[in-house]
Parts: sequence; C-alpha cells; structure tokens
Amino acid sequence: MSLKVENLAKQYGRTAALNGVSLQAAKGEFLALLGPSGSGKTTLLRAIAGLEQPDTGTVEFEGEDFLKQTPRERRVGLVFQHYALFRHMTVEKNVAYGLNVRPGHSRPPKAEVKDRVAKLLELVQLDGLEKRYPAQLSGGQRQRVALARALAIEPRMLLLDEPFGALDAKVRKDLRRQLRAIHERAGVTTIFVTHDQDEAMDLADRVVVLNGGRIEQIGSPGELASAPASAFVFEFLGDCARLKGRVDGSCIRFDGFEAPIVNAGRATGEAEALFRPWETELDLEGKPGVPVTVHDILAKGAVLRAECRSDDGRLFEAEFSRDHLPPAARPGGRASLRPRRVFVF
Amino acid sequence: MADAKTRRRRWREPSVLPGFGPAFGFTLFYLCLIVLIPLAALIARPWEHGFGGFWHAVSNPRVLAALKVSFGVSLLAAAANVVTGLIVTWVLVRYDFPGRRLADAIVDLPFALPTAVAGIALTAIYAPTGWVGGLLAPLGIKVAYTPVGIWIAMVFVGLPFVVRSVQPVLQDFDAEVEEAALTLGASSAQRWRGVILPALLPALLTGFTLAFARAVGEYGSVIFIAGNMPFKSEIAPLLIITKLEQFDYAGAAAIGVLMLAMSFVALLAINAIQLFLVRRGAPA
Amino acid sequence: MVGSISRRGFTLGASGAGLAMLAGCAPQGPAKGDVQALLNVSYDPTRELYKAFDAEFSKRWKASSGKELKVNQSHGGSGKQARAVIDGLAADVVTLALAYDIDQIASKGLIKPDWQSRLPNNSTPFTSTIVFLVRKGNPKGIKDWSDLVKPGVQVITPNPKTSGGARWNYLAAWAFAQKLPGGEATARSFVQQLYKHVPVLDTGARGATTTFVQREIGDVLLAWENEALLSIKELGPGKVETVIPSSSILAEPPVAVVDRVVDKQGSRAVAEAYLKALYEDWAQEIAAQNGYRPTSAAVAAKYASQFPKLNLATIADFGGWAKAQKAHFADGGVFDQIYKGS
Amino acid sequence: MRTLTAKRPASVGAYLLVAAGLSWLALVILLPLAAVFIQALAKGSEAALSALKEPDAISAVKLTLLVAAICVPLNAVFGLAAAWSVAKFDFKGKGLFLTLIDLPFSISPVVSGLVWVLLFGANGWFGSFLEHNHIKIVFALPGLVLATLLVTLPFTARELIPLMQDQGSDEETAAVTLGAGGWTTFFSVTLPNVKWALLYGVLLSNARAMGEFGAVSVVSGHIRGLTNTLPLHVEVLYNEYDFVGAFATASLLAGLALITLILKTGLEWRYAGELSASRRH
Repeated sequence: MSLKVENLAKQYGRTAALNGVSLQAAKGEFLALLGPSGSGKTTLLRAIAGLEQPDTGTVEFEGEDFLKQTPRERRVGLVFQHYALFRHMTVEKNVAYGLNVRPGHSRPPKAEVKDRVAKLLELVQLDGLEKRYPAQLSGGQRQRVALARALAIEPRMLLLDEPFGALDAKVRKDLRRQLRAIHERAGVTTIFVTHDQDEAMDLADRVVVLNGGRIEQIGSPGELASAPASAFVFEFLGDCARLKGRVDGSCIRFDGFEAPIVNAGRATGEAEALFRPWETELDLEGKPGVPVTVHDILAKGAVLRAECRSDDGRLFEAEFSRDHLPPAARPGGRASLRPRRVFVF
Repeated sequence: MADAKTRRRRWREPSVLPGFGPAFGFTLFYLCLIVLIPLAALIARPWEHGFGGFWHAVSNPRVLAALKVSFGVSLLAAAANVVTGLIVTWVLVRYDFPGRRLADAIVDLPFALPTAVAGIALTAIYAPTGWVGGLLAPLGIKVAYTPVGIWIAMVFVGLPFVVRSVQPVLQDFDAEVEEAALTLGASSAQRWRGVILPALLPALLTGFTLAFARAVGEYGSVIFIAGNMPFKSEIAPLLIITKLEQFDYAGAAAIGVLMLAMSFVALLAINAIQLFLVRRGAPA
Repeated sequence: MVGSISRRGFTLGASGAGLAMLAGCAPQGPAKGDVQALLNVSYDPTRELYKAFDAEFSKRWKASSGKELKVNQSHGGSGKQARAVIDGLAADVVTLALAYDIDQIASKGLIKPDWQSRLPNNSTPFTSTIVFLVRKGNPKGIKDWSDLVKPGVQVITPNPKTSGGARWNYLAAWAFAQKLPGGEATARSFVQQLYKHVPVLDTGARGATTTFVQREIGDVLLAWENEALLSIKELGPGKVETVIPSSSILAEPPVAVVDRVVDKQGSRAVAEAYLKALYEDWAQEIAAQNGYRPTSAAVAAKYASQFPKLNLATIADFGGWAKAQKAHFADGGVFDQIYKGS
Repeated sequence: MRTLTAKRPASVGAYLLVAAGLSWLALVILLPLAAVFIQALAKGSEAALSALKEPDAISAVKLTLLVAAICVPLNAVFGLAAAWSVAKFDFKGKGLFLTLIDLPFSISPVVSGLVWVLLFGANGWFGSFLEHNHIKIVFALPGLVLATLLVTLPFTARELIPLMQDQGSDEETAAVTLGAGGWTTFFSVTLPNVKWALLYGVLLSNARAMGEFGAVSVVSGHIRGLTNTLPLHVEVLYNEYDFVGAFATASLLAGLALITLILKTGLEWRYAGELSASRRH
C-alpha cells in the first residue's frame, strides 16, 4: 500500500468535519473522494496534502509518517479548484515554479527546467501558450496549467480538489479524458475530490463515498453500483424512489404485489425499499402495483422517462428505452407502477 | 471549502502558511511602540485628581461647547462628504471625460497637503477679502471665522476618505446586477434605492466614519479659519492646546482621552460591521 | 526571479537603521569643533529683533573671546515655548513675553527662583506697550479705549489663553477701565463689553495681525507697539496706522538664563554675556529700531520721537503675574466668566 | 464578473452630474491648491525661488526628507507585516487589531505630538532616564520621527490589507505545496501581487510624512535651521509676514503632493487593470 490513512478525525468548533476516516490506496491507483458538500472530502484531501492538521489519526505514505512532514516535504502535487495560478507569472514560469524554488543543490539546471516545462505543456496540450499570463487563458486552459504545475515537481502523489468544478460540461468531459490519459502515462497515485458521481464513476479505480465526515463505502464503480452499502450511497449514485413494504425472505411484499430484494438478508418485518427508475415498470392492464397518474413523458437522451404521481402525491419515475415504452402510456393516463427489483437497507 | 468557514474554537485557525508568528509579533510590537504605549501615557495622565478631576476638566461648559462644535460640525461635514463624495465617485467611475485622471488624482490632495497650508489657503479664499469670501460678503454670507468655515475645512480633509472607500466598490459593482434591475423595469430612482445604494452602503458607512474621525481631530486646517470664539467656533483640539499653554497637562490629556475614546468606539463599531460584511461575502 | 532571493537581510537592515536613528542623538547639543552654540527660546514677535541682535553679538563675541558662536533661535507662542523648555527643550536662555511663563520654568527648578533680580529692570532689557492699529484715516474715529466698545466697532485681539501678548492687551484694557468711576466693577464690565466686540480670537499675536491687515477683519487691532510698527512696515504702509491711547500698560518681556541647561552644557558664560549685552547701547538701538522701548536713558532719548509718552500701568498694579494669572486667565477666571453663557 | 466601464456622459442629466461633481472638486480642493501657487507667485517667480534658496529653507527640506526617509520604510515594513497577519490568517480579535491600526487616523494631530512629550519630555515617564543618559528624543530628530510614524502608520497597511484580503491565500498555499519556503513564497508570490498597492501606500504615506504639521509642531522645538521641518518653516515664514516665502515653501510641498498623487493615480490605473484582469476568472 502506498497511502494509508487511519482513523482520521478533525473538528471545527462543534462540527466534526472528519469522524474516524480510514482508507488505503495502492501505488498508481486512481481514487475518487465523492460526497455532498460538507461531507469532509475536501478536508480529507487537505489533510493528506498537509494543509490541514487533523486532531487525531495517522497518515502514512510509503511507510513515512506524513503528519510529521510539512506540505513541502510531502512533495504532493495539489491542484486547486480555482487553480490558484500565480497571476503575475507566465504559463511557463508557473509550471517551472516548483523546480525553481528548490534549494540550490537540488535545483535542476535551466535547460533541464525548460525542457521539462515544454514536455509538461505538451502533455497537457498547452504548447504554444508558454508566454501567456493566466488572465489570458480560458478556464480549462488554466486548470491544465495548474495540472502541469503540480506534475512538474514529480509529485509522489497527485491531489485534485474538485478540479473541474468551475468548468462547463463540454470542457469537463474533455479534461476528464485528458486526466485519465495523463494518469495512465504518469502512473502516479492520484486522489481527486468531486461531488459529481458520474465523474467519480467514470474516472476512478475506486470511489470513496463520504457523508458527514464518515466513509459510507469504498469500492470500484462496479461494486458501488451493484452492491451499495447504504441507502445514502444508493441515493447519491442516482435517482431513486422509496416504497414501504414488508420483508419476507428474499422478497418484499407491497400492497398486492411483490419484488425481489437484490441485497437479501434482512429479517422479516416492515422496511423501506429503494429502487431505480430504470428498474421500474408501468402497467396499463390492471395488474397490481402502485396506482399512479402519468404526468409527463420526457425524452432523456436514449431513454424516455415517465413522471408519475401516486394518489397521495408521491413522485415516481420510470425509464424505458424508446421501444419499450408501453404504447398506451400518455400524459393524464392511469397506470400501476411496479419496481422490478429493489434494495433494502 | 465550506468547512473552513465554520465556527472557530482556537484563537487562531491553523494555517499551512508560515510567518504568522513573526509578522503578527512585529506588528503588535510596532503598534505597542508607536501607538499603544504613547496612548497609555495619554490615558494615564488625566487622573492625578481622580475621576473628579477628569470629570471637572471635561464637564466644563466651555469644553462641552467645544466638543459639541467639534463633533457636531464633524457630523455635518461627514454627512456632506457622503453626498458629495458619492456624486464625485460616481462621476469619476461611470463617466469618461477629459481630465478624468487628473480629477481622480487631486481627490487625494487633502491626504497629502500639509494641514496648515490647507488652513491658510482656505482662509485666504473664504475670508471677506478672498476670492470666494469676497463674492459671498455682499450677500451677507460669512464663511471664514464662523462654524461654516470649520465645516469647509472639515469637508476638505474628509472628502478623500469617502471617495476612496466607495470607489473600489463602485468600480467592482457587478454590471449584471444593475442590468438585471434595468431589465426588470426598475426606474433609475428605483435602481438607485433598491440596488446600488444598498451595495454601496457599507463603503459609504466606512467613508463616513473615517471622514468623521479625521474631522473631529483636525487642527491645522481648521484653526486658521475657525475664528475660535468660545461657545461658537472653538474646537476641542484648540482647547487641548489652550490647556497646555496653561501648563494644565491633566486637563489637556482629559479632553484628548475623551475624544480618543469617542473616535475609538466609532472606529471599532465600523470595523466590526465591516468584518461581518466581509465574512458574509458582501462587498466591503 | 524566484528561489535565489533572500532579502531578509535587507528588511531587517532597513528597520534596524531606522531604530538606530531613533535612539540616536539630537542634531544640536555640545558644539562641534570650535563653534559654540547657544539656543535662545523666544516668543513670536522677537524674530526680527533677535535676528539682528544675534548677528551683531556673534561678531562681538568672536572679537572678544576669539570663538565662533552660533545662536539658534526658536520662536513660538510664549506659553508654548515655556512648556517646551519645561519638557526638555535645551534652551540656554529664554526671552519670553511675560514673567509668568519664566516663573513656570523656574517653578520646575530649571531656573533659580531669584531670576528676575539678576538683571536690571526686573530682567527686562526693553519694554513695550499696547497700542491700537486702525485702518488708514481711522474711519471709525478711534482715539481711546472707550471708543472700542462703541456700537459697530470690531476689535481684533488674540486669545489671552493661548497668547502671552494678548494677556497684556487684556490687562491694558482693564487698567484703563479700573481708573474710571466704579473701579473693579467697571473694569470687569468694560472688558466684558470689549470682548463682545471681538469677532475672531486668533491663537497668537501674529495671527491676529494677519487677520486684521490681510483679511481686513475688524476696525482696530490691539497690538504691542513694536508689532504695530513692524506690521505697518511689512504689510501695509498706507493701509493701517497706529493710535496711541491715553493710557496703557508697561509690557515687560523678560529674559533669563536657564540655569539647569547652561550648567549642564557649560554655556553659562556665553549665555550670561548674551543677556547682559541686551542692555548695552548698541543692542538697545537694535531694540528701538525694532519698535521696542529701550531702557537705556541715552538710547531712549535718541528715539524719543518714535515712542510717544503715555500713562502706563504695570503688572505690579495687578499684584504680580501669579496673582493676575490666577484672577483673570486661569480656568474659571474673569476671562472665562466673560464667555460664560454668552 | 463583468463591471461597467466608464462611458461618455450621454444625457443632459449626466452632463449636469459630471459638472456638479467636478465643480465640487474644484471648489473644495482645486481652489485651495490654486491659492497656494498663485500667492507664491504674487511677487514673481524670483521672489518665490529666493525663498527656497534660504539656508533655513534648505535645512528644513533636508530634515523633512530625512524624517520621511526613516518613517516611510518602517511603516511599509509594518504595513506588510500587518497585512500578512490579517489577510492570510484567521484569528480572534481581528476587528480590534484592525481598529488599532486605523486609530492614528482619528487621533488629533495635537495629541499625536503630545503623547511623545508625555513619554519622553523632561517630566514624562522616561524623562529623567533620558536626561541622565543624555539621550534626546523630543525637540530633536527622534521626536519628529516618532510623531510622524504615529501619524502615517495606517497609510501603507490600509492600502495593503483590503487587497490582500481580496486576493486570499490560495496562491501562497499553492507555492508552499510546490515546495517554496516562507520567504520565497513572500517574495515570489505575495509581493509581486501587491507591489502597486505597496508603492501606492508608500507614496501616500511619504506625502503625509512630509506634510505633517500639528504633531511635529508639538515635538519640534521650532529651532530654526535645526528642528524645523518644511510645514513648520511655512508657519515661521507666514508669521514673519513673508507670505510669498510661506506660500512658495508651501507650493513646494503642494507640488510634491501633486506629483505624488499623479504618479500614484497612474500606478493605480495600471494596477487596477491588472487586478481586474486577474479577477476575471
């Protein structure tokens, strides 16, 4: 293991930002810290970078006690959400900064610095913009400068704090692809913070889901999707609806119908089932289900989404591929709604 | 990042940046040396006859009258500066005209011009024989040697404080907010009242307080034009001098301490409001 | 531009230099080389007088002792200057507007209490008196003190609280009215009336003169005779003229050696010689030329035409300065009462 | 964020507003300035120039420059240290701390001088100690310096604090994570970002240091040629009825102030451009 975080806790006033967080990252792994704002993900990243001092717990990196080291000694590359580029320096100077500030004996010669900066700018596809100032760049370009600057010091670990948070969707997607390519080439252990589950699932080898200063689940994107550890994880990873029922073995019974439980094992009794819109079916032929009124049918990319409201006003959604929508379904019509499979936590 | 803004328990938030100790230490040391110890000497001075002596010195009707003149006229001058300063700032920021930079430059003149020079110059202008005084004299308007003269001098020293407080805020004022108001059909008066003024309020308040505090203490530029008539145009700093001329250090310090306390409270209040607004993210 | 910079030394050096300068010594102090320095702390209207006197005295001092002498002058309001000396301004000699201010210095032990008897004429080498300055042609027909309180007459005089000269003005008015029927009570109401006619109270005599001559405020200026003569010369030949009232006060600006300072700096000999020289005829002539009334009979006779005779009260008529100060100018004294409730 | 740029006045009302603002400036500020210069030249430029060539005037200029040369760098270092503490760190009592920095703005200049007399005068707290050790503070250069320091203390700090607060500490943090040490961070990141504001504060406090009258008047001793600064020399000349000389000397100060301000405004427009450019993220 290259990074080992044990039992990290950090308190701000009466709020616990981190509450006993432990995780590990293998060398070269790409880890995402995912959670809503206030979940502690940024605090965790900053504690690893050395920008925050945790109250208790340990951070070890390749056997070294990170907490005893200054951010400088840790030599981690940090990319800030708002870039934090040096506004009075050119792109080139920004990227070279970390090399130029090294003490005399370990500072690379000028030619080598120039060479490395050129290579890095090529890597982030910014060659040709060496002499520009940050104010003359677009947001995406600035973020790539920040990335190159962080990589220039040959960091032992790359940390990114919501790196794409301030960018528009198209640029985000481009940068995501570039980041993955850079990670593959550089092979450096990378941790990045995000509140966007798509981004986390798309990029990371493993995702750490945080909530209220605690880890809800650590797992690969696939594990998270197939076996969410808690209702929070399930809800955070995508849209879902809830329905009360009674657990009976590997099934849950509702009013006149039942559905299989994916994560079976709950004792018999009252429980709430969670399910996805794309695992929901609409029936127009009078079979049992939750009686609903179809309000609207929206095209959402390749799928159609039917928005339904139960008689007591709860909102349910059902998604179908274009050819699977029941032909009779239309706004204003009545239907009964049934989950195909559910999770119970 | 929301975490960093939550309530603090320690005296200082730990930070990765170095140098708080030396920088804060030096600042505090310097403040002590140049501001606090000298002021302590002032504050310690008036009590040789106990609180009674202090009270006697500051409750004298002439002292009270002078404080009234000083604080009253300063208030009026600061109020006038808020209005005129806002107009001047608006003109400087929003309109382009020849000589704009020059006009912008001379706003700071009262910061830099020696106060005594300003006082002499203002007296020369507003005395009945002066350029402006000569025009006003036939109308029966007296400026020099009346409280109006004091007011003019205080307006002079206070104007840059208002302009320089408001200017950056107005410069940074988000065009979208104003345009939004415009597209929502707000009249220009409504835009002023509803959108622009509230945004400028903290800066205006700061400018007002600084101009006020400066005017209260002002001596050099006021003394020549004031007339210095007891109960009418005598300012509190002059009374400090008067007490000193009579070798009454305790009395002089008593008035000084009182003025200092009043200014300090005003500044403290404004800085508290200011910090509150900064924390809230409003333009300050 | 990065990395190699360590300017710590620079900043520390700069602030260190500044602090070192703070702790450094004053530019004055014991004379360097053969040039001896003497500091004369005086009041405002004596600038021209001492400029002339210092030049002549230095010349004579060099002739008699062979040493260079540099006389430094400090001028300001009399009370302010006295306070500066009390607070440590290293004056070898003080030449102030009134004995009260020197008494204050003496009371702090810087000058021996018997100072006023060490030199002739109460340590006053020359005197003056209070006269009127009016506009050319005397349009308001001001002849004497009683004309000052006529309706429509505006009088310019500085604030006696901040100006030594103004105290003489006040006392001259008081002395005039005290001789009228009713004595003390009349004097009080006269002075009260008089200050009702004052539109501007400047802080110093020179400021009052400027207000009167340059700003053309008021109809009559109460001024030292020497100041009146000087201001006609400097500001307004043909603009203003003097009026000598029937009576006035003998203004005595005294001089004294500051014992504590001269003993510490070893300058007693030159300081005493400096003050003694003020009584010599050549110095008396300089004084007369500057509008002061000489005490030397010979010089006085020579300049008699310049200084008309008039009845002069003295500070002794008020029981001395300490008493006059307490009764009239101290907080709550008669002057304060004039302005109470007005 | 986009801000509105200045435009030429378009309506009658706008013209009136511009006219009103400028007339007020002219009346309150330009007129006194003009008065100084015109009175200085009342008897021709030669009379004015000869007043400046007097030995007393020259020594006053030297003293004034010396006082400013000591005070301005000290207050600049103070301003940087204060701004670094306030803007880059969060601590309790910041409001009080800021108020203390502002306080000299509101102390009457008379009091700013008086306090040093109360401390270092012969009858002050340290009076007998100083006398015993033959150290002179009041009525000598150190007193002038101290009084000037007190009066000009907030000027640099006041310029730097809002700007540095506005800039935050992200860039410094980035520098630290990239391996820069404290001083390197300060000189390579912080200082370049505030250099115009620093210069601006320095110019302003320089003008104020040279022009201070009330406070130095109390501690100067008014010894001609020795402890009279330029503003005090103006007073001396004025009281000698040498109005041309007084205003000539005053116009030297006013000219200095004016040059300072024009220089400063030039800088300000330039650095405002830089600032808004870098703000437009």
